[in-house]
This record gives sequence, C-alpha cells and structure tokens, in this order.
Amino acid sequence: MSAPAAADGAPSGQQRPKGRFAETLSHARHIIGENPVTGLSFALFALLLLCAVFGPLLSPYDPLASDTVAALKPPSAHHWFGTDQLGRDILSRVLVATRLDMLIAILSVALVFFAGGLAGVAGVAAGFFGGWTDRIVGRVSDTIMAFPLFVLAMGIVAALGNTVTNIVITTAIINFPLYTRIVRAEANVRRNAGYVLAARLTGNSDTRIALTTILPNILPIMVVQMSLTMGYAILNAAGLSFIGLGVRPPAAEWGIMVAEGSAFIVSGEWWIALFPGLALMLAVFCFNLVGDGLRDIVDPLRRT
Amino acid sequence: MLKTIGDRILTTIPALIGVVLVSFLLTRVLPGDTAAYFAGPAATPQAIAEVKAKLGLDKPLPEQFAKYVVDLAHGDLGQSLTTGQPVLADLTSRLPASAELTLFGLILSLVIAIPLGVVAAVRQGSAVDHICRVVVTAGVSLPVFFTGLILVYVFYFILQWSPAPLGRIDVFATTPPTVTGFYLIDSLVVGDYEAFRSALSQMLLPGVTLAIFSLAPIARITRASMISALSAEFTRTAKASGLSPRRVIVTYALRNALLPVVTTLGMVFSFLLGANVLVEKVFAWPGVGSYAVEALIASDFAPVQGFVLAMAIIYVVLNLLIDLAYGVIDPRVRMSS
Amino acid sequence: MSAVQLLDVRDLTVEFATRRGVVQAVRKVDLSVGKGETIGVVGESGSGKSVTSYAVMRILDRAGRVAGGSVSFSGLDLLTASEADMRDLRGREMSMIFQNPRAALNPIRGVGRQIEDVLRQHAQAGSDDARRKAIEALTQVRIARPEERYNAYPFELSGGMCQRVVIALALACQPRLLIADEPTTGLDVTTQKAVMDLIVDLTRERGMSTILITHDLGLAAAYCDRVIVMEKGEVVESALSSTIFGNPSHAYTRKLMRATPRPGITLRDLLPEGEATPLPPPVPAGEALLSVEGLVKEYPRQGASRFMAKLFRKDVADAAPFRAVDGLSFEVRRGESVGLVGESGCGKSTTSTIVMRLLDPTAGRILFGGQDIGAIPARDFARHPLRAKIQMVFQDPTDSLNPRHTAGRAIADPILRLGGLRGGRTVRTRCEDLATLVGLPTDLLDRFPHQLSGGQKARVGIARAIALDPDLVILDEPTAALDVSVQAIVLNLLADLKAKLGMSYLFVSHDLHVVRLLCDRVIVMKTGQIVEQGSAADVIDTPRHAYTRELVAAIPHPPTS
Amino acid sequence: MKRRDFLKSTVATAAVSAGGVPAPAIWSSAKAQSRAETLLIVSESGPNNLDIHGVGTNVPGYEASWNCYDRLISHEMKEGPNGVPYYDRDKFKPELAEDMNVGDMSATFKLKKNAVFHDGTPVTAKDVKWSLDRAVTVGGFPTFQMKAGSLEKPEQFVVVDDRTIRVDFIRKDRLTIPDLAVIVPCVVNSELVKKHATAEDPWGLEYTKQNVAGSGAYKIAKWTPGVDVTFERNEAWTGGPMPKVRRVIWRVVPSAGNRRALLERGDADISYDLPNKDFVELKNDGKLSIVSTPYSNGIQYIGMNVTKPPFDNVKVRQAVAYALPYQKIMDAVMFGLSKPMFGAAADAPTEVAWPQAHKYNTDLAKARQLLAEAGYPNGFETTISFDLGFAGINEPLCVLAQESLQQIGVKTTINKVPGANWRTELNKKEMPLFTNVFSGWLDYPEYFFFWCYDGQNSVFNTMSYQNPAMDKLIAGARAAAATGDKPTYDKDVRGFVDLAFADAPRVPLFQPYVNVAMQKNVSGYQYWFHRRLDYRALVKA
Repeated sequence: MSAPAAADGAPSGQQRPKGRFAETLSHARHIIGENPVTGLSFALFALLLLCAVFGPLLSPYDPLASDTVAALKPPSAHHWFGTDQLGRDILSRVLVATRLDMLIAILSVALVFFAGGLAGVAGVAAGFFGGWTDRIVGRVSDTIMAFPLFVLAMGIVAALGNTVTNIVITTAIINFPLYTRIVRAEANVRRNAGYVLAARLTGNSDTRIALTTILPNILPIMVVQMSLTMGYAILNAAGLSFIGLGVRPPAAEWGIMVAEGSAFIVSGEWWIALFPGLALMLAVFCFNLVGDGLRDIVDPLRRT
Repeated sequence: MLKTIGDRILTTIPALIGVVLVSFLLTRVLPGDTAAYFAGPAATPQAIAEVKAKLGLDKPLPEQFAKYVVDLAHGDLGQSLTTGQPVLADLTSRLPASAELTLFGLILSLVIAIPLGVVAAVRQGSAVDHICRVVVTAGVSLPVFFTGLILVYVFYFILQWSPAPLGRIDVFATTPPTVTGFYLIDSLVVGDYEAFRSALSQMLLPGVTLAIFSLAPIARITRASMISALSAEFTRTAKASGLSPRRVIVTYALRNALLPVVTTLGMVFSFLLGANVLVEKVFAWPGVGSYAVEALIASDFAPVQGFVLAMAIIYVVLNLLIDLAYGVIDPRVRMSS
Repeated sequence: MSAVQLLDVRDLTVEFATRRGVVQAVRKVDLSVGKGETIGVVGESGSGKSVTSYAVMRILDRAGRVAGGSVSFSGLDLLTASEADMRDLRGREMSMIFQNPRAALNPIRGVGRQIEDVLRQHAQAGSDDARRKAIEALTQVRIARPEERYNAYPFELSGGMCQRVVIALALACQPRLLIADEPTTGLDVTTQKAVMDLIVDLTRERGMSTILITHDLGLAAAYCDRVIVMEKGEVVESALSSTIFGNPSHAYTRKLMRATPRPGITLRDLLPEGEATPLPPPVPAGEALLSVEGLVKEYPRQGASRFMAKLFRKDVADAAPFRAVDGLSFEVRRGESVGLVGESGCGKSTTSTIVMRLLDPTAGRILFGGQDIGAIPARDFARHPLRAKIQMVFQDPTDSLNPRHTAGRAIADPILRLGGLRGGRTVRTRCEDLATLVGLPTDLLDRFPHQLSGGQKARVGIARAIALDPDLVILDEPTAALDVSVQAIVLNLLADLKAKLGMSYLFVSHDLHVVRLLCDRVIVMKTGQIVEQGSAADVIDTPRHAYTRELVAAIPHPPTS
Repeated sequence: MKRRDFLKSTVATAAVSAGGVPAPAIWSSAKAQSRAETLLIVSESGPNNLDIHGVGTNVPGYEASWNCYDRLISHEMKEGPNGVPYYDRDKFKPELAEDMNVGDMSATFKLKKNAVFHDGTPVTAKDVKWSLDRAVTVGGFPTFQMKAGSLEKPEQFVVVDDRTIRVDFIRKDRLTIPDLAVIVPCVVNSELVKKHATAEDPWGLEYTKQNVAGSGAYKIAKWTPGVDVTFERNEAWTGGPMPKVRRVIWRVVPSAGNRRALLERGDADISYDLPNKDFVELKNDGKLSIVSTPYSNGIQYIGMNVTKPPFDNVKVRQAVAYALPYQKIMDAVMFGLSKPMFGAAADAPTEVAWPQAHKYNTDLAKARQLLAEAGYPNGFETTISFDLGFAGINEPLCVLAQESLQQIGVKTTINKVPGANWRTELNKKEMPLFTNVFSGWLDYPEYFFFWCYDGQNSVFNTMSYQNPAMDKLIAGARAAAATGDKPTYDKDVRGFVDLAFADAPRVPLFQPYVNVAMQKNVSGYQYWFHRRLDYRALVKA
C-alpha cells in the first residue's frame, strides 16, 4: 500500500497504552484527588465494609446480652454509646448491625440489579423496543411506579411476613422501575449509535447486540444507580422497622434501634436513638456520595 | 383539548388496572382475618365462618374481585374497620390534609433547593458546591421519622418554639370552614388570621421534615441541568453579547435548566407521598398516609386498597399536570407537531 | 498594514489546566486587525484558532487562562480591563457568532426577545422602542417577514435562518469587530454562500472589521483580505489571500492547500508532494450489481409530541405521510463508484440505509445480484448470507466504534459472526492482514477507540467494512468528520482498496468536489427525487439541472493563481 | 419554668399584635375560657364505632359507649389499693333505674321518672327491653358478654309497665346482676334507632355507629374517626350528679413520645397509655399526678400449647417456668409498675383469690434438671410469639425470655404478630409459646378459670389445656358460688389454682397496672373494671 500512515499518529505519543482497568484506576485516583468529599466517602465505604465483616469481632460486648442492672446508662467509658432498655451495649449493637444492614442493602440491590437489568435488556432485545416483552416490562414498571412505593413495601412485607428475605425482596421490587427505566432510557440513547448499527451490519442478532454491545455500555451507569439505591434500601428497611414491620428482635438493625429509641428521646435517653440513627445516616450518606463519585468515574465526559 | 387530555389519560389505564389488581391480591394475602375482627373477641369458629359468609369472604377470589370491581365502579370503596367509616368518606376528609402538607413541604423544598442548586452549579467545584452537596445528601440520608422526632424534641419539647404536634390546627382554635380543604387557604378566605397562624405553625415542623428529605433530588437535578445549561452554546452567545451575569444565569441558563426540574417534580412528589406516611405518624397529622399505615397494621384492607388507588390516580393526574406545565414552559413541546 | 490597528494581539499564550498537567493551547500568537479589514484564521482541529478568539473576548472557560502576551482593542488593554468593562465591550464593540446557530440561541426564548436583551443591555433601546429596533435588526439580515419572525422560537427556523438571527444579534449594537467562529460549518453549501455573502456585505457597509475562523482554506481565501494559518497553537504563516494561494511559504500551508479538494485535480494531487504514487488504472464497470427500482419511503407525520401539539393548537390535521424517498430508481454496477449527492434532508441517507437493509422501504424493489433483497425484512437480514456482501463505512468514526471494544475486536466482529473463521490465531492473522491493507499499524489493534486518532479510527472502520470481501460498500460521508489532510489520505486509501478488491461503492456526500474525485457517476437528489445523474465530470463541470448548477456555484472558489 | 411561661406569653402576645386586627384578642380570651372548661385526653388510638353493640367495635369505642349511654345500674365506689376510688364489685347503685329488686329467679327495675334521651324523649321500659334484646341477639361480643351472666334470650326481659322492667333468670348465676352493670347492657333510644333500621340491619347498627342514641352524661359534638372525638356535657342528665367537666376532647396521638411531651408541656390533661418507663419518670418528676392500679382479674403470662410437643410434657413446662427471668422483666420491662405474680414463699398457703403469685422462681439449675428429666438435656428449638400491638412491653419481655431460655438450651425465634392478626392466631391455637394478657370484666376467680383453663377450650384457653380434674373443680366452684356454698367454693378455688400452678400450662408473670397520668389540676379519677376513663367523675380545677 502506498498511503502513508505517518500523517495520523496516535494522540498520546508513543507511550504504551495502558489497559482499560489500569486507566480506570488512574482516572478514579484523579477524581478522588480532585474531590475531597468523594475521597472521604470511599474511605467511609471501606470502613463500613470492614465493620460488616469484622463487626462481631470489634464489638466490646455481646450485642444480645441483656444486663438489666446497667439498663439505660448514658455513654460512658464502659459503654461508649450507652446502653438500651435491656442494658445491651449500643456500640456493640451498632457495630454488629452493620452486617445485617449492609446485607439487606447489597442483596436487595443485587437482586433488582439482575432482575431489573435483565428485564430491561429483554425489553431492549425484543426488537429494539416495541416488542411485547418490552411492553410487559414497561407496564410492570408503570404499575409499580403508580403505587406509593413505601406503602407498597409495607403491603408486601405485611402480606408475606417480616423476614429479612421478604424485606430484601420488597426493596428489590420497589426499585425495579428505576432500573428498567435506566436501561430503557440509556439503551434508547445508544440504539442509533454508529457502533450499534455496525454490529447489526456484521450479522449480530438484536438479542446479541443488546447483550454484548448495549448492556456492557450501560453497566457503569447501572452500577452508579446501585450505590444510590443501596441508600434507599437501608432507609426503606428503617422505615419498615419504625412501623413494626422490620426485622425480628433481638437482631440488631439500625432502623429498629432508632425506632425503639425514638420512644426514649422525650424522656432524655437520646443516645439510644441517636447513635444507630447516626450510623444509618452515615451509611446512606456514604452510599450516595460513593454513587456520585462513581458517576464521575464512569462519566466519559469527565475523562480527558 | 378535552379529548386529547382524555386520550392521554387512556394511556394510563393499564397501569391503573395493574394497581387495582395488585392491591386487591396483596390485601387478600394480608395475615389479618377481617371476619375474626368483626366477630369480636370471643367468637367461636362457627361465628367467624358466619361473618365470613356475610362479608363474602368465603367466595373464590375471582368472584370477590368481580364484586370489588363492581363496587368500585359504583364509587364504593368499602368500609374501614379501624375508623368504622366508608373508605371514600375517610379519604375525602383526609386527603386535603396530606395534600396541603406535601405541597407545603415541596414548595419549601423548591424555595431552598433551586437557589442552592444554582449556586452550586455557578460555583462548580468550589467549597460552596461541596458544602451544598454534603448538606443535601445528609438531608436525604436521614430517615424521615428520625428527623421528625428530633425536630419535635428540639423545637417543641426543649425550645418550645413550636406548638404541640397535634395535627393540623391548635386543639382550641376553630377549624376554618371547608372551601378547599387546605386550612392555610380556607382560613385566609374567611379572614381568620388566628386560624391561619395556628395552621401555619402546626405545619412548619412536618413541612420542614419533608423538605429536608426532598432537598437532595431537586438540588441535584437543578445543579446538573444548570451546569449543562451554563455550558450550553446559547449561554456562551449570551455571555459573548455582554449580557449581565444575572440575565445570563436567570433568563438564559435557569429557565432552560428548569425543564428537567419540572420533570423530576413528579418523581419527588410521589417520593414525598411515601415519606408522608411516616411523617404523619410522627406528627399525628390526620392525613391519608397515617390512615393507610394504621389500616395496614390492622390488616384492614379496604382503606389500604382505597388509599393505593387514590395515590395512583393522584400520580397519574400529577404527571398529566407536569406534561402540561412542560408544554407551557417549553415552546418546542407546545408547538412542534 | 495600517498603523492604527483595531485589534492588536501580541505574544498571546493561553494555557489549559488538564489532567495531564498544563497544556499550552495557544503559543505566542501575534494577530492584528485593521479597521474595515477581514482576517481569516485557518487551521485544522486543535490548532488553537477558536481559543485565540475566546481569549480575546475573555470568555475562556474555567480551566483556561491567558499566560502571557497582550491584547489591545483600539488602545484598551483587554487583558487587564475589569469584567464590567469587558461586559460593556462584548456585544457593543466586539461581537461573536458561532457554528451550530440553532444551539447558539436560547431554545425557549423568542428570537426577537433575545435581540432585545442585547439592545437593552447596552442601552441601545428602551422598553418603548426595543421591539421596533429588534425587528429592524432582523430586517437588516434580510429575514423575510421580520415582524412574524420576531415571535418565532429557534426550533421553528431553519439553520440558515437561525444563523441570520445570530448575526442580527451580533450586529444589533453596531460593533466595530465581528469574530465569526466557523459560522457556516454544518450548513448546506447554498446556505453557506448566502450566509457568508450576508456577513461580508453587512461588515463592508458598516466599515466593520471581521475575523473569520474556519478550517476551510477555500472559504477563507474567498472572503478574506488576509489569512493567518495556525498549527498546534502557533501561527505558521500570515499573508494576503492571493499570495497564500499563489505562493504558500510554509510547508504546512502547502500541505493544507494541496489537501483541499478543488476542481481540475486527481485524488493523488491531494497528497503532499512526493508521496503520491500513480493512480491504479480505472476498472471497467461490469454488469449491474445493485438496481433500485421505484424506491419509496414514507413516515407517518405523527410524533411523540402530537398530544402536545393537539393540546396547544387546535388545528392539527391528520397530515399525509411524509415521503422521504419518492420513487427512486438507479443502479450501481460491479466495480463502479456512484456518488449520491444532495443537501440535508434530500433523502440520501434514508436511501442508503434502506439499501443497507437496516430499514424497510414502503415500496419499490432492491435487486442485489438479481435477488430482491428489499423483500427480506430488515430484522431478518442480519442473519442472511448476503449480509456479508453489503457493508458500510460510517460518517463518524468515533461513534461507529464500540468504546468498550479494541480495534482488533471491532475488525474481528464480522469475521467471527459471518466469516466462518474460527480459532483465535486464524482470526487474529486475518485482522492483522486487514490492518496492513488499510495502513493501520498492527500494534494499534489492542487499543481502544479513545486511544486512536480520527484517521486511525476511520481506518478501523474501513477494515471492518472490507473484512468479509463485500461486493458493495456504502460510504456514508466517510470523511465529513475528518480534517482535510486526513481526508486526503482516507479518500486515496478508499480508491486503492476499490481497485485492489474489485468492490463497488455507493458514496453518500454533500461535497461535490470530493464526489468528483472518487466517483465514476453521480446522482443528484432533491426532496427525495433524482434531479440529475450522469458521469461525475459531466454533471459537475456542465450541470444541466438548475439545482445542480446552484450547488456547483455555491462552492467557494479560492483565487486561483 | 418561669422563663418558659414568659416566653410562651410573649410569643402569644406577639402573634396577637402581629395579627393586627381586633378579632384575635376576642378569639384568644374565648380560647382561654374554653381551655379551662375542657379536658384534653391524648391516646394512641380512638374509637371506630360509638356503639358497643356494633360490629367490630374496638376498645376505645367502649369508652365512648360508657360515657354516652346509661345502664340500669352501676357500681358504687370504694377505696382502692392505692387510695384511689375503685369500683365496688359487690355494691350496685342505680343509674337509669331508681331502684332494683332482686328476687330468687328474677330482678325488677323501676326507671327514673325524669330520665330522658339526648333528643328529649323519655326513657321507657320498652326502650330497655329493646336494648337488652338487641344485646343478646345481635351476635358477636355483646351477645357473648351477656351470656357470661346467663342473659341469653329476649324472653328473659319483660316489660311490666312503662317504667318497670323485669329480668328473669334462666339459671341461678351470681354473675347475672354484675353482668347488667358492664358496658354492654346499655339503654338505647329504640324509637330513634328503629327509624334508621332496615331489613338487613334490624337493630340500626349503621346509625348508632355514627350517632349516639343514648341518655348518658355526654353527647358527641364532633367525631373525626382516627383523629379526635369531642364530647359535650348532657345538661339534662339524670343518671347521677352533674359532671364537672363541660367538654372533653379526645385526641389521637400515635407517637408515645409526643404524648409524653404534650403532658409534660401541660398541653394535654390526661393520658393512660404511655410506656411504663415514662409513668415511672413522670411520677418521680412530680409535675403530674400518676395513678397506678392493678388490672382487676388480669395477668400477663407466658403460655405453652400443651398439645404441641415438647410442651405436652409437664416437666418441660415447669422447666420453662423455672427459666423465666421474672425479676429482670419486672425491672427492665415493667420498671416496677406491676404486681409480681411469682416467687410466693414455699410454705405460703394458697389463697381463695385470683390473681395470686405462684411459687416458681428463676432457677436455671432446676430448669436444666427438669429439662433433662423430660428427655431434652440439650434443649430444643421453638418460636415465641407476641402481639405487635403491645410491642412496647411484649418485645423486650420476649427478648429477655429468649435470652434466658437460651441458657437452658431452648432456642427461640421471636415472631411478631400484627395486632389485628393476634386474635386469629390465638384462635388457631398453633403457637407453641407466646405471651399474652387476659383480664375479665367480672372479677371472680371461677370466671377467669372458666374461660382460660376449662376443657371447653374457649379462645382464651390459649394453651388448649384440657384436664377433667380441672373442669370438675371449676364447675364445682361456679355451682357453689351460685348457691352461696362458701366452704365448697373455697376448696374448689384453691384446688384449681393449685392444679393450674402444678400443671403450668401458662406461667403468670405479673399483674399489669392501669396507669393514668394527669395534670395536677385534674382530679376525680376512678378505676373501673373496663379500665377506661369515666369522664363523669373527673374534675378540672
């Protein structure tokens, strides 16, 4: 061939191109460096994971052991967060609860991630919108959206029983439309992209395009959504606990601890509700900010 | 005009049918036994069976559903066990309370969140931006019932700045005559400033609770759409034409940025209706949210169904209104065919 | 040069803070504009021509800052002037117009109001006469029925009309300097001519100075007194238009000039001197490969916003369907290259998409090698054996590559799906062969699209299209998004490949010069119909149809030496 | 406190002056006036029906019925255990009746001459008969309650003349007269209700659900279901001395914390449902007056379903009885506000009374030993259920029980049953282990045992306990009570109490207290068997 290749050199000089992963990592480092709040939230997230894994080892007392003599003691050197009505150590309970709350958040979000994501993709795959699968997915989402979501959650838990499994399933159900909506909207943006048309030209069926071309490009956005919905999952579980439909006692869970403690606020035992409330807030707060941070990391516009 | 609105409403019918069906099925598997409730504390199994037959609960589900739909068509939503009233009457008497509170919270939230989002976008990446982000995220991270309880504790119990959390109006104030059902408006209509003041001070804490919870979505979307509007080419034209920063930000960027905000409002409103359920419980607010919670806890299914249906209809109407608002703001939507 | 310059830029250096440290986008640029002078600033993308103008207007975005030099505007130092002073200058003393005029206008504000905003800001009008003056401004840019247009929103106006509004906005306060940043990019040639003529007329009438920023050397030369050529942030040459074309002194200018398609040259003439090899001999056209008969595509007029339209205007009738393609018949023979030319909205893209079998026609037959492929639904065609035989090169090389796939994977995709090849090694070898064929270094096969240059991406796209030895390749404006020097290379590559592989091309383009260089025959389309077709040379050199004549005449002609 | 008052008043004045119109000043003084004559009650839930005969009337509804309707007779007051007026189980006073004549197989009542219903029509014997007929035939709870006093058929109620009614006994039963003084046999304005009766609803229940058709001391001025009820004094009341309180507002405040805050701030006058801890603290605080009275004939207990292994084994039940953390529950759950029902001295004789303490104590060694003897040396797994409607007490109680049982190897899962579902669950008799409260309106041991331990296996025999020896003792005591055979009665009562303790199908924990918190200026609280408030005696200074 005679046409020269020299005229259009690579943009970033002769430096060996980094792998996609390494590049994402360095991008992430940049984002975190640029935004202190994001950096802090990632650190907090790591701390929460640590508590979830090692919580039982870290807690100074048995979170379930009652000690009626030491009931309702304010924070002190022995009990940093004080004790509750039955004399249980609140610090220990808050630490141990991390695991259950994270479990509810992660499981429910993982569930809806797969269910919602797959339903969305199925809709996309069925002939790039307009297929009956898509219509069904759309109708189901519309129906769920038309419910006041928290009341729907209450209804399902009340009907099926207040086990952790049911709380997880319920949370997944009420978040379902969020995911299908995102998948549909993002797929819609991309369905006329050149590379999607190109994939059709190279003999890919619609289903294959949806799975191998569109889905991987939507995945990062779904991951961002995941971290945001994890926060809502915990708030939702807490709300259910407040009206008595949460997890079963004596399991330590932040929402139920706040709910139990709320009766003691007026009488001055603020610590019973405050510390689990703070833990709850911190976790949700952290998930939200991590979501923001992830969004910055996956956002192609923020890459230079 | 009416016909097109009608057409638009028709498209929401499948979702409404879904809501009716799901709420029916859901309430039928609620653990409580209505018949046992009606039969009283010492009922024998036979007595319960009799009540069951009387209420039609012994019929197969499809038959019960058919009856439910027929009743619905006649505007009969059934009777509440907990209040003993027809559900329709309960809903109509309580809906204004919830609507007033939710709207109040939403307006409060808009008044705070939009300027906050604008400032964060204009000063993108600055300390102000980070602080706004942290504050609004903290707000949405608090469980609403917790916020409510803390506010009551601080502002009513400790500081005594707020009146007793006893519902919509002071116990000893006269309730304004019903015009709209919104106490703030009704009291002004009759010129009863005492009632207005009382209603307003009662609404402040729950309203603030809701507003704190809804700041984040509004502020975030305002910030995001403001950033894209500020970097839009028409904003650059405005700047290059020497327009004042105020004009550039308000007339050019903000007006455009409000379009996505309006779209989000529907989502935020339904989000608030959900949060309302808990807020009403904390503040003894006589709205439909607390009504639904009590009913659900008591396995009282007629009110739950009625509530869900009412909310679904509100949601549909709201989205219609938002579409209309969008058309009013955006000439492209209004005029393109 | 006259002694008193209106704008005098000396040693201007602009830096941008980026991820990889500080980048100098503009380095020690000198530029001066005299009263009544029109200066062209020419360069390829990334040459710093727009940044220079933003620095002058002081509307650089947050990341950019002026690192050195001076800018004086009729004696006032713009770099040290207060922001309030600058605001007063912008729009009143110096104005700017941009490319993509529709986006440059506030979409939800009436155009008249937007002009009023500027007038009032600069105290050129009060509440009583603002409307009158805005309408006057619209009249001056020769907008028909200005009173009616006053209330129009940008989306209701055509691109050319929008650009007139933007010009009206810029000239409303009678500024002394107008900076036009690619004012015609994205507009059709006929519109481009009208807009440029308008700008030149108005600025001459008022004795204004103008800076025209463009990538199109021909355009600059045709309309400017002097031309400044920029490359990588630096000024490489500054000369009078006539001399720059007659006797370019800098190598870059020469290269740029050569690469600009113009009448009376061959493809090889586009390439820098000494790099051109003889063109392969023309292939005699064989039997008909593709014949399209009576092709029609209709779209219902009803959109998603029909509900809105009905709601706000009562008189929306159920309009007849819109005919994008209206009874088209043509053929492409084996080894032939056919150009499909027309302005935006003429139906050329719809036609190519239907031929591509990504869209079903409303009526008509598409015979490919004798088989009516129009009868096979588009959704089933993906798995049809003939799929491999019709391939396409897309307009935007960036958009057409999956950001998550490496170049190698993009090229391998058709081989794996339709090529019947199996085994990592075989496929890899085939990819490397293809890469070599299109002149893509094989070590780039492991890169992701964002790590490749525009030209490299175009090569990947071409390699993918030819991977299955197709009979027909549809080229959808394959060079529209590329700089001219890259375009020259890609066009030559395409010509070489065609000769080598014996393919036929259907080349969709709006650029008559390019079509003439690459194609044997040309089809000119207007509103869904063919107005003229024939050999490329005949149609362009001696157009018979009035529309074709108009198109040819609208192409800017640089002064020839 | 002074600063607070000052703040409050300045805020009020500021608001008034800010109003800028003369009207608010007038409103405000009227408001102060009405505040002084009004009693504000706050509670967790309100009535769903104003008529106790109604279908599914809830407990708050009983309070409305008690204050708005009159019965033929009522109880006298005596001094209770804590010096508070306490209804006298054995002494009756006329209410609508001006006198009562109890014969061998009937009782005759003469109505007050000037007794009128709220609409002004006089109360007649016809109304009384109609009302009693209604109670025994309407079904559900009222009919059941009437039956407890052997009041079963309309034929038992005979109109003698316009102002005289005779109640015939179908059998000798010492509960018949007391049963005429409970809430159910209230007298309804028959003419008024009949006007609203329909073929499907012959007793006019729909009408009386929303409207009061009685002659009682209070009328309902306004009722917003689930929100509030406003009672106005009936100025024409003849049933007793004119009540002191002109108006009662009963406001539903679901949050217990808010109820306490309202009381402490002085905004509410009375509340009787607060967590025990709050009552204890408020009592110690001294700003409010707190009255605590034990439930008459009521206990909270842990029940075991004797048909479900391993609870069919008496040793397992006894092991549970020895494993329960009685004192911990008293301290941490009840905050001392209840009467212990455990740990009676080993040599203490069984009393002829109910409730009374049993002899079990927390003794884990003994519990383990019993469990081993029963064949469960390593314990077993089961579920402990409670009524979510009373989670404030039940939840910590179950958590403590769970923890304690864990130590003898019994692993339990806690099952929260929503309030509405609790009765259904009890009726199913499938819960193996649970906690519950039972208390009888009629304060007689044999009444309690008949419902809770008898082999007829009523809904209140939550343990499905069936033992012929027990049945015989209960029947013996009931017969002896009717005939006044005190020695037999005493022997049988001691017998069934001993048997209940030895067999331990249910383990009493404590006798709960009715706690009422009132502002210091409120007085006149009386304890009634129904444990609700009687507005007629209350006084606000």
